[in-house]
Amino acid sequence: MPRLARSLHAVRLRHVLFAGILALGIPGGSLLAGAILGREALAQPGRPPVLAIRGARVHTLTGPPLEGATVLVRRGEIVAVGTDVQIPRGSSILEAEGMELTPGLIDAWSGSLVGDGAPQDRGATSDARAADAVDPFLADEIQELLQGGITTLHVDYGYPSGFGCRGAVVRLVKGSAGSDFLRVPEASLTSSLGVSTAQPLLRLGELKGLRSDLIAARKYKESWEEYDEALEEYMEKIEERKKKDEAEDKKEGQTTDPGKPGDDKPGDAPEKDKPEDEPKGERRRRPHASHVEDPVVGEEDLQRPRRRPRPEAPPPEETTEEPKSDKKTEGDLDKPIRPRKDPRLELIVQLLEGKMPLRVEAHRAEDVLNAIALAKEHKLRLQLVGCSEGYRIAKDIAERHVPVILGPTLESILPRRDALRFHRPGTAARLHEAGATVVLGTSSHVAGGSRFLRANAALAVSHGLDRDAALRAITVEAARVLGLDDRLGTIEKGKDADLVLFRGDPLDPRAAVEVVIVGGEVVYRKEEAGR
Amino acid sequence: MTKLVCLAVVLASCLTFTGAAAALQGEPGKLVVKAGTIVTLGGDEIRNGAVVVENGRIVAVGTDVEIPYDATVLEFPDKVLFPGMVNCHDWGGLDRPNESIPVAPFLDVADALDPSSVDFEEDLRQGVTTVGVSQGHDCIIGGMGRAVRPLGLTPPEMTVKQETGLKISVAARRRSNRMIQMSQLRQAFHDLDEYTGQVAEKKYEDDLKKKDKKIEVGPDEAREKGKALLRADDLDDKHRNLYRLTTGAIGSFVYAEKAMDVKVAIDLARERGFFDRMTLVVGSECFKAAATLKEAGRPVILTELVHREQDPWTGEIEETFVPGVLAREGVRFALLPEGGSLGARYLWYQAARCVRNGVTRQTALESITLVPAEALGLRDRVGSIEVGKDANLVVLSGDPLDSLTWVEKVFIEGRLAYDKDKDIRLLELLEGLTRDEIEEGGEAMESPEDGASGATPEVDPETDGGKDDGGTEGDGSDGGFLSGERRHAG
Amino acid sequence: MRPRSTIRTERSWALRMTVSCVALALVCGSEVRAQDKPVAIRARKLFLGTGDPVENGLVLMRDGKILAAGANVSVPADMDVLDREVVAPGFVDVMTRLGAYDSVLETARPLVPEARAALAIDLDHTDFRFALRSGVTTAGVVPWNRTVAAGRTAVIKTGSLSGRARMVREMGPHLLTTGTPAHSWRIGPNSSSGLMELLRERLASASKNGLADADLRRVARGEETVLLDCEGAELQAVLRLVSATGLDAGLLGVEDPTRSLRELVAAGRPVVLGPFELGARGRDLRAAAHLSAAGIDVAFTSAAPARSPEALRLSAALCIAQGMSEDAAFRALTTIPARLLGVADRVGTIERGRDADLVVWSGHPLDLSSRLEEVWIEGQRVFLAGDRQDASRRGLSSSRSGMGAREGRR
Amino acid sequence: MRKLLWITVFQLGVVLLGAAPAMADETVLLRAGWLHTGDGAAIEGGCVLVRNGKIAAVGRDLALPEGARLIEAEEGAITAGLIDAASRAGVGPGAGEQSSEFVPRLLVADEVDLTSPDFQSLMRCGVTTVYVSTDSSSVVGGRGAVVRTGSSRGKATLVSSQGALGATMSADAYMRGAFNQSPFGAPTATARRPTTRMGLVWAWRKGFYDAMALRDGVTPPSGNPVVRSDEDLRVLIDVMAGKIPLRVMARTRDDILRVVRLSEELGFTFVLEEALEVYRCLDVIQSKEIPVIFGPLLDETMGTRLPQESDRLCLRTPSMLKDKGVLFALTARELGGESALPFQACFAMRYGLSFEAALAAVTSAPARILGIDKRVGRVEQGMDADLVVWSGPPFRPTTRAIAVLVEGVIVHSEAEGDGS
Repeated sequence: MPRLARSLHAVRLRHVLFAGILALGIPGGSLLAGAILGREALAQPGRPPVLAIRGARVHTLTGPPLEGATVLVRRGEIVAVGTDVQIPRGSSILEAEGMELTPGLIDAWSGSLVGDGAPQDRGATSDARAADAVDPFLADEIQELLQGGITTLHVDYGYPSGFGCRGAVVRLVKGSAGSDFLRVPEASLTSSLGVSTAQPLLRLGELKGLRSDLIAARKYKESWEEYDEALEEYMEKIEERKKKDEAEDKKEGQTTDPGKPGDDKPGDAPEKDKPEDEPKGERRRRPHASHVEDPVVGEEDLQRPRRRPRPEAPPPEETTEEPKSDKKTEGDLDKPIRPRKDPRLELIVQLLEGKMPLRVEAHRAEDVLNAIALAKEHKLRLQLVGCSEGYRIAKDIAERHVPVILGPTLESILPRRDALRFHRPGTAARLHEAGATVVLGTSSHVAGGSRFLRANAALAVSHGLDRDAALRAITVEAARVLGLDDRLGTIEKGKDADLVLFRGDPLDPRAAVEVVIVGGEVVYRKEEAGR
Repeated sequence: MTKLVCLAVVLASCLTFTGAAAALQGEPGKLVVKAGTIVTLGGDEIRNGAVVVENGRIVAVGTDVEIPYDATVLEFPDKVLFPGMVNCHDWGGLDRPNESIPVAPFLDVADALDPSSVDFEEDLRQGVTTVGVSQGHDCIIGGMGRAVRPLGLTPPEMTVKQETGLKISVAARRRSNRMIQMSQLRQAFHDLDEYTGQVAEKKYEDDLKKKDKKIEVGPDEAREKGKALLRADDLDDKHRNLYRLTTGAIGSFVYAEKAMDVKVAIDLARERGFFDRMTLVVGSECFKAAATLKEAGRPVILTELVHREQDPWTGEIEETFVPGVLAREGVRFALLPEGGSLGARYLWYQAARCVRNGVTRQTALESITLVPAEALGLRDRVGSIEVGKDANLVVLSGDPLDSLTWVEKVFIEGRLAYDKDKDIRLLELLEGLTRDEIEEGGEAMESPEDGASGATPEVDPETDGGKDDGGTEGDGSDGGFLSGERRHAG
Repeated sequence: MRPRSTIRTERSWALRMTVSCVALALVCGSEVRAQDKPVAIRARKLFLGTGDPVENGLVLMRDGKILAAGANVSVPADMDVLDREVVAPGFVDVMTRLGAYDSVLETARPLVPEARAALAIDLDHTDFRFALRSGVTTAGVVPWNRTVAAGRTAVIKTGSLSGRARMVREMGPHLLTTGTPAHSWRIGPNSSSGLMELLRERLASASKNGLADADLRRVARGEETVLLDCEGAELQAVLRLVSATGLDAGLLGVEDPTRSLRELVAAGRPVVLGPFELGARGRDLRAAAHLSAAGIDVAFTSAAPARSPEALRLSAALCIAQGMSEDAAFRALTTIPARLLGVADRVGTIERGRDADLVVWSGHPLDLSSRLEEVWIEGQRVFLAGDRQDASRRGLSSSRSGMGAREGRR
Repeated sequence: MRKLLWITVFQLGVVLLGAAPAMADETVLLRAGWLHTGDGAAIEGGCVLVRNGKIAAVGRDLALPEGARLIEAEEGAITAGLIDAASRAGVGPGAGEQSSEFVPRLLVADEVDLTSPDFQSLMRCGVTTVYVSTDSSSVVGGRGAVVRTGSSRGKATLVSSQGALGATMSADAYMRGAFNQSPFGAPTATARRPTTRMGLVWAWRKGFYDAMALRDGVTPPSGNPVVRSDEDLRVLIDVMAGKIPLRVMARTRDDILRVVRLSEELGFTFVLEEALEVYRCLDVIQSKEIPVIFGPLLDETMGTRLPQESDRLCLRTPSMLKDKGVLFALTARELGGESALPFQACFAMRYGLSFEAALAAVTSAPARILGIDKRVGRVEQGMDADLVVWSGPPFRPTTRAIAVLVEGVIVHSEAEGDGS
C-alpha cells in the first residue's frame, strides 16, 4: 500500500525535523502532534497539529464497528471519531483503507518486561513492587510487544501465598526510559490460593494467613485512628496549657524574656550544636575509625559487639511505652502512644479502604470461592486471576461481579502445574455466558508471552467465546480492571490515543500489525521494523 | 656472581615487612627524581624533567627546577615517570568481599583488611599506589570503604583516607531479585526515618526539659524540630552511618548492574540527599543510560569494559565497548581490573584496551589515575604529578600502555615502596624457580630418570644470569620489597 | 524424574505382546467396518490439501474411504448431502506420546531398535480425545529419545465410533537420537560425539548385511524414512552425519535453526518444528518461514501430551504471522507429517482412495478463532461439537471425578 | 560402494578439504607500514596482493590493480592469520566421553558448534584457523578438528574432522570427569577404569600392545576392559605407523618424561600439549625433537588458577623453548577475549620472547605442527590468503586487527581502515 507508506514516511521525516522541539519540553501527550506538525501548523502556533487516520474499519468498542471511519488525534488524545468527520487542513493523514483499527491491546496479566526474573525466584514475600523489576531498556522485547499490538500491560512478578507484590501498569510510550512508561507503578496487590501448594492443609493455611493479615491490618488501622483521636485531644490540651501559661506570663509581667517561649529556643539550639556535628569531631567518637588513636583492640572489645551505651537514644521499641512514665512528671499531659509504622500493613489497609484492588490467583473452584468469600467478608475489590475451574462456578462469580482475568487457554493437558490440571479451554465462554466480566491475559508464568495476546483471544473464540466479547476482553474490559477505563480501552472522544492498525481481523494472529500509536505518537510501523 | 646476587636477594627477603613499614614511619628526607619523560597528567608531558619531593609531597615539577642541596637525587634518563595508579574499587585484602547481613552500614572494611594480602603486593608490582577498598556488590547497604596505600603493617598505617563511602547496591543480590532488593532498601531508609524520628522527638523533649520548658507542640512537630538538634552521635552504631549518608557527611559507592538501575540509583540518591557525594559503580549494560550518567555529572566506575548482548532475531552476540560509548558521551569513568588470566587483571592494560578501541590516550590514562582519585575524594592528593600532591611516582621502563613496559620502581609519598630488581616473587615466576632453588643458586642437572619431586631443577645459567644487573644499582635499599613469605597469605 | 522403563525388550515378551496386539487389532477391525452406506458432505470451502481450497466442494465417502472429492463431484439425487462451512483434512501430528506417556521409555541398552511403541499404547487413554478435539486425526506415537536407537514409532488414528484410538501402522519409522537426552552415563556414550560415533558404527555394520542390527538395515541403506532427534546435539555435525550416511531422516528437536539455516537447506531433509506456544521466540518462527521458503519440508508437532495438541494449529498461525506461506503451513500439518510417518497414501489430503478423515471447521482451519465442529475418521463422525453424548466426551466426566476422588477432595 | 562411506580415508597429517568454498573473486591489495612475512623478514611499506583466495604477490610497491579493493594501514602491520593449534573454542565445558577411557574414533568435530560466538570473536582478533583439541578426560580421547574461523558465509567452517589423536597423560584422565559428570549423584572412583597414574600408564600400554598384536596378526588377549573393538585398535596401529599424529596432554615434568619413555617403548611420535612444566625438561624435549604446544600462559601470581597437579609457573617458558630451538606453538586453549591467542603472544613477548619468535609461535609453527604449512602460516606467494592487518605493531595491548582475510575473503574489516 504505497499511499500509506508515503504518508507514514512523511510522518517520520517530520518527526526527525521536530525532534528538537520535542526535546524542548512539549508535554508528553502532544509528542506526536509536535512531530507531525507541518509547516502550516508552525505558522499558526496556537493550534496543535492533528493526526487523522482515514478509511479504516474502526472497532470503537462503544458500539458496532464503523466502516470507513476517520479518527482524529490531537495532543495525544482522540478528538473525533466517525464516518463524517472533517479533517482539518494541515493534518497529517494516515491512509488506512482496508485496515482495521482497534484501541491498543491491553494485557491485564503479563510477565513481560521483567528481564532477569528467573521463574524460580519469582514471587516476593515482602512489600515488593513489580515496578522495580520492569526494565525499560529491553528495547527488543518492547518492539516485539508492539508487533503484537500490545500498548499497555499489567506486569507482575508472580503470585506467592500471602500478600505478594504490587503489580505495575506499563504503557509502551515512546522513549521508554521516561517516567510515563510506568503508567501506574502500584496498580494492584497480588496473592494466591492453592498455587504454590497443592496440599489441602497448606492451602487452608494460605487462606488463614490472608485472613489474619487482613484482621491485623484492620486493627492497625484502628490503632492509628485511636492515636489520631488521642493526639487531637493532646494537642487541644497543649493549646489550653499554652494559653494558660501565656496568661500567667502576662500576669507576671515582662521580666522574663520577651520572645515566644516555645518556638524560638529550639530553633536556636541546633545552630549552636551544628559545628560539633562536623565529621571530624564525630569521627573521634566512633569506634571504627579509631585505629589511629587506639590501634590495639582489647580482648573485651573483640568479644562483645562494639556498642557504647547511649542513654540518650532509646531503642525504638521502648519509645512507645516509655512516654507514660516520663510524661507523668509533666502532670496532666499524657502524650498518646504512637503505634509502630508498618509499611506492609499499610499496604493491606489500602486494600481494606478499597484504594487498591486485590488480585488473587486461584484455579480450583473451592479456592476461587474462598477468595470470593474473603473479599466479601472484608469488602475488598477482588480480581480473580487464572481461574481455570471457573466454568464450574461461573454463576457464583457472575453474581459477585468479580472480574476474572484468564490465562492462556493453551496450558498443557498433562498437569505441568498441579493447579492447572482441570483447566478447560472453554472457561472464557462459560464465564461470559454466565454474565461475568472476562478479561484475557497471557499469565506471568509465560515469560514474554504478551505479544501473542491476540492468539490467546482467538483460541478463546474457537472454544466458544463471543467474538465481540473476546475483543472487549483485551481492550475495554482489561482497561476497566486496571482502573484506566476513563483513559484507555475504547476509541472515543477524549480518550488517550492508543491505537493499533491491523491488516485484517484483529483477532487473527496471522493478520499483521501495521501501525501502533501510543499517546498519539507512532511507536511502531511494520515496514520500518523490518522484522 | 649469580650465587652472590641470589644470596643478597634472599637475605633481603628474609627481613620482615617491618623494614618497609619502619621506613614509612620515619621522617622522609628530600628526594629528587629525574626522568627522561614525565607523564604528569596534570599538564603536558615533560622531557628530561625532575620531580622534587619534600615530606612526601611534590614541591616542584619541571625541566629547570631548583634541586635542593640536601636531596637524594635519583636519575632515570631513559625511563618514564608516571603518577601512581589508583584502583578505586576493589576488595583485595578482604578475605571475603561480602557480609551476609544485607543491610550493614555499620561495617568497616578496615576491620577485615589484611595488610599482608598478596593483592597489595600485586598492586605495587603493577604500579598501583592507592587502592580504594570497598565491600563487594552482593549487598543492600554494605560497609564503609577506605582508601589505602598498598604498603604498611596495619590498616591504620596503610590508610590514606578513612570513610571513602558507604557501599549500596540497587541491583539484585545473588539469589534475590530487584523487587526484593528495592523493597529492603526502602525498608532500611524507612527504619532510619522511624528511628531518627523517635530519637529526635526525645531529644527535643529532653532539650526543653533541660531548659525547664513545657512542651507546646505535637509529636510530629517535635520530631521536625528535634531533627535540627540531632547529631550523628545521638544515634546508635547501626543507624549512624546511614544517617550521616543522608546528611551528606559521607560519600557512597552505589552499584548499578543494568541500565535500568542507573536512574533508580540517582533518584534514590537525590531523594535521600546523598547525591552530591555519590559515585556510581556500573555494570556493562549501563552504557545504554549514558545520557543519564552524563546528566548526573558524577564520576562512574566501570566494572566491565565489554557488553555482550544477543540479538533476539539472529541469535548473534553483539559486543559494545563501554568506555568508548561513555567517552563519546563525555561521562568521566574510572577503570577497574577484571578477572581473567592475562592482561585484564592490570589497570594499565585496561587503559590500553581503551586506546585500542578508540578512546583517546589522555582519557584512558586519566581513567586509571585522576578519575578514580576523584571517585575516592582524593583528587587533590593523588592521580597526577603536580605540585602539592602526594609523591606517588612510578618509574616505568617505557610507555605506560605498552605490554613490554615494566614497573621498575614505585615511590609512595616519597619513599621507595617497590623495586623490581628485588622482587623475588617475580624472579620465581619468570624463571619457574622455587625459593629453595633460588637459594641454592640455580645450578641444576636435568635428571630425566629421577621422577621424585623436589629434585634439583635445571636452570639455564644464561637465563639466570639475566638478573645480574639487579641489586647492584641499589638506591634506596631501605625501601620496601616483596617477600615470598606472603605467597600463601590469606 | 525419570519415568520407569516399561517396554520389555526381551524377545519372548515382545512376541507375547505382538500376539496380543494383533488380537486386539482384529477385535477393533470388526467394529471399524460397520458402515457401508455412502455419505456426502458439501462444504462452502473445501480444503483438499493439494492446493487452493475449492468453493462449494463435495466429498463423497464410503467404507471409510473417499470415493470422490472436489468441485465437480455429482451425487445420486436421492442421497442426503450434509452442508457444512469449511471442511479440511484431519491434521497429522508426527511426534506425540499420546496414550503412552511414560510407557515408551526404554533405557536397557544404548540401542533398542527392536522396541515398538505400538506395544505400549493405551488406546483408551483420554489423551486421544484432546488430540481429536484439536483437529488431529492421525498421530505418530514416538518412543522416548533416551537411547541412540529407541525403536519404532506407531501411527494411530485418534478416534473411532467407540471412542477408542486405532492403530494404523505398527511398524512406523524408527527413532534415532544423537542429542543430549540420550546421554547416559550407565549404558552408553554420554557425549554427542560418542553417540554419533556409536550411531555411525552401528549403521555401518547394519548396512553390511550383518545379522546383528538387522532392524536397522533398511534405515542404514537409506531405504526407509527415519526420525532423527538431534535435541542438544550440534546441528551441523548431525547434518554432516546425515549426508555422509545417506539417511532418509526427518529431523526432530532442532534447536535454534536460525543459526544453521544454510546447512539445513543444503541437507534438504524434512524438519519437524514446534510446538510453538505463547513463549515462542520470534527467530524460531521466522526460521520456519525461511526453511519452507527455501523448499525444505517443514512439519509441525505438538509433542502432546507434554504440550496441548492445540499447539499444532497455533504453531502454524504464529509462523504464518512471521512470513510462512499459508500453503506451506497447511502442508506442515497434513501431507508432510503423513509422509514422515509413512502413511502419505492414506491420510493428509482429501483425495479419492484416501481415508475419509475430515474435520469440519467454522472458518479457515488456520484462523485460530475458527471453531472445530465435527471430526470424521474413516467415514464416521467421531466428534460433534456441543454434543454431550459424542464419543470423544465419553468417559471424561468419570475420569475427572476419578482424579478428584483419588486426591481426596470433596 | 556404500561401504566406502564408512571407511575413513586418512592421509598424512590433516587434510584440508580439497574443494575450497566459493570465494569472492574480489582482488584485494593490502598495504601497511610493515609486512611481517613470517620467515623473519619485515618489509617496510610492504604490500600483499590477494586474488582468487590466494596470495598473488608480495612486495614493497605493488600497484593497485583495476577494480581491486585497497586496505591500508600506514601505522600498522600485516601478518599471516593466526593459528591456534590446541584450542577448545566452540566446545562447551561439557562432558568428555565417559563410557570408556579409550575412544579413539570419537570425532571432536561432532561436538564443535560452528555457530558459536567463540569463533566470531577469535576471528575478530586475528585468529583464522584453529585446531580444536580433544577433551582431556579420557586416556585416548578421539580425533581433533580443524576449523576456519571465518568464511564468505560469515561463519566458521569445518576443514577437517580427522585431526590428530588426542591422548592424556595427566590426572585429568582419572579425576576430572569422574567428579563432574555423573548424572546419578555421587560419583565413585570405580566408575573410571584407571584410578591412579599406574592404571593410566597401564591403559596406555594395554592399548598399544593390543594394537601391536592385532597388527602382527595375533588375536589380542580377550578381557581387555578398556578397548571396545578392533576398529579402535586400528587407529593406534595407524598412530604407530605414523599415519595419524598423536597429541599428548601432559603438564608436570614427570608426566612429560613418562610419555617420552612410553614413546620409546611403544614406538610412536607425538606432539606435547599444554606442557606447563616443560621448562624443567627442555633438554629431553630438544634432543627428541618433540614439538610443543604451550599454553595458555598463566601469569596469575597468586597461582589460584593453576591446575592441582603443579604449583610451578615459569613465565619465561616460551622464550626458553625458543632458546633451545624447540618447535613450539602458543595456544589459548579455552580462553578468549583478552586472553585469546594474540594476547598470549603479547604476554609471551612481555616475558622475554622476541617478536619474530612470538609471530612464528602463532603462525608458522602451529601450521607446521598441524601439517598445513604448505598453505597457511606465512605471507608468501601462492599461500592461502589468510591475512591480518593490524592497526599498529602486532601483539601489543593497544593494537587491534582492523582487517582479517580468510582465503581471500574479507571476513572482518573496520570502515576507517578501508581505502579505495
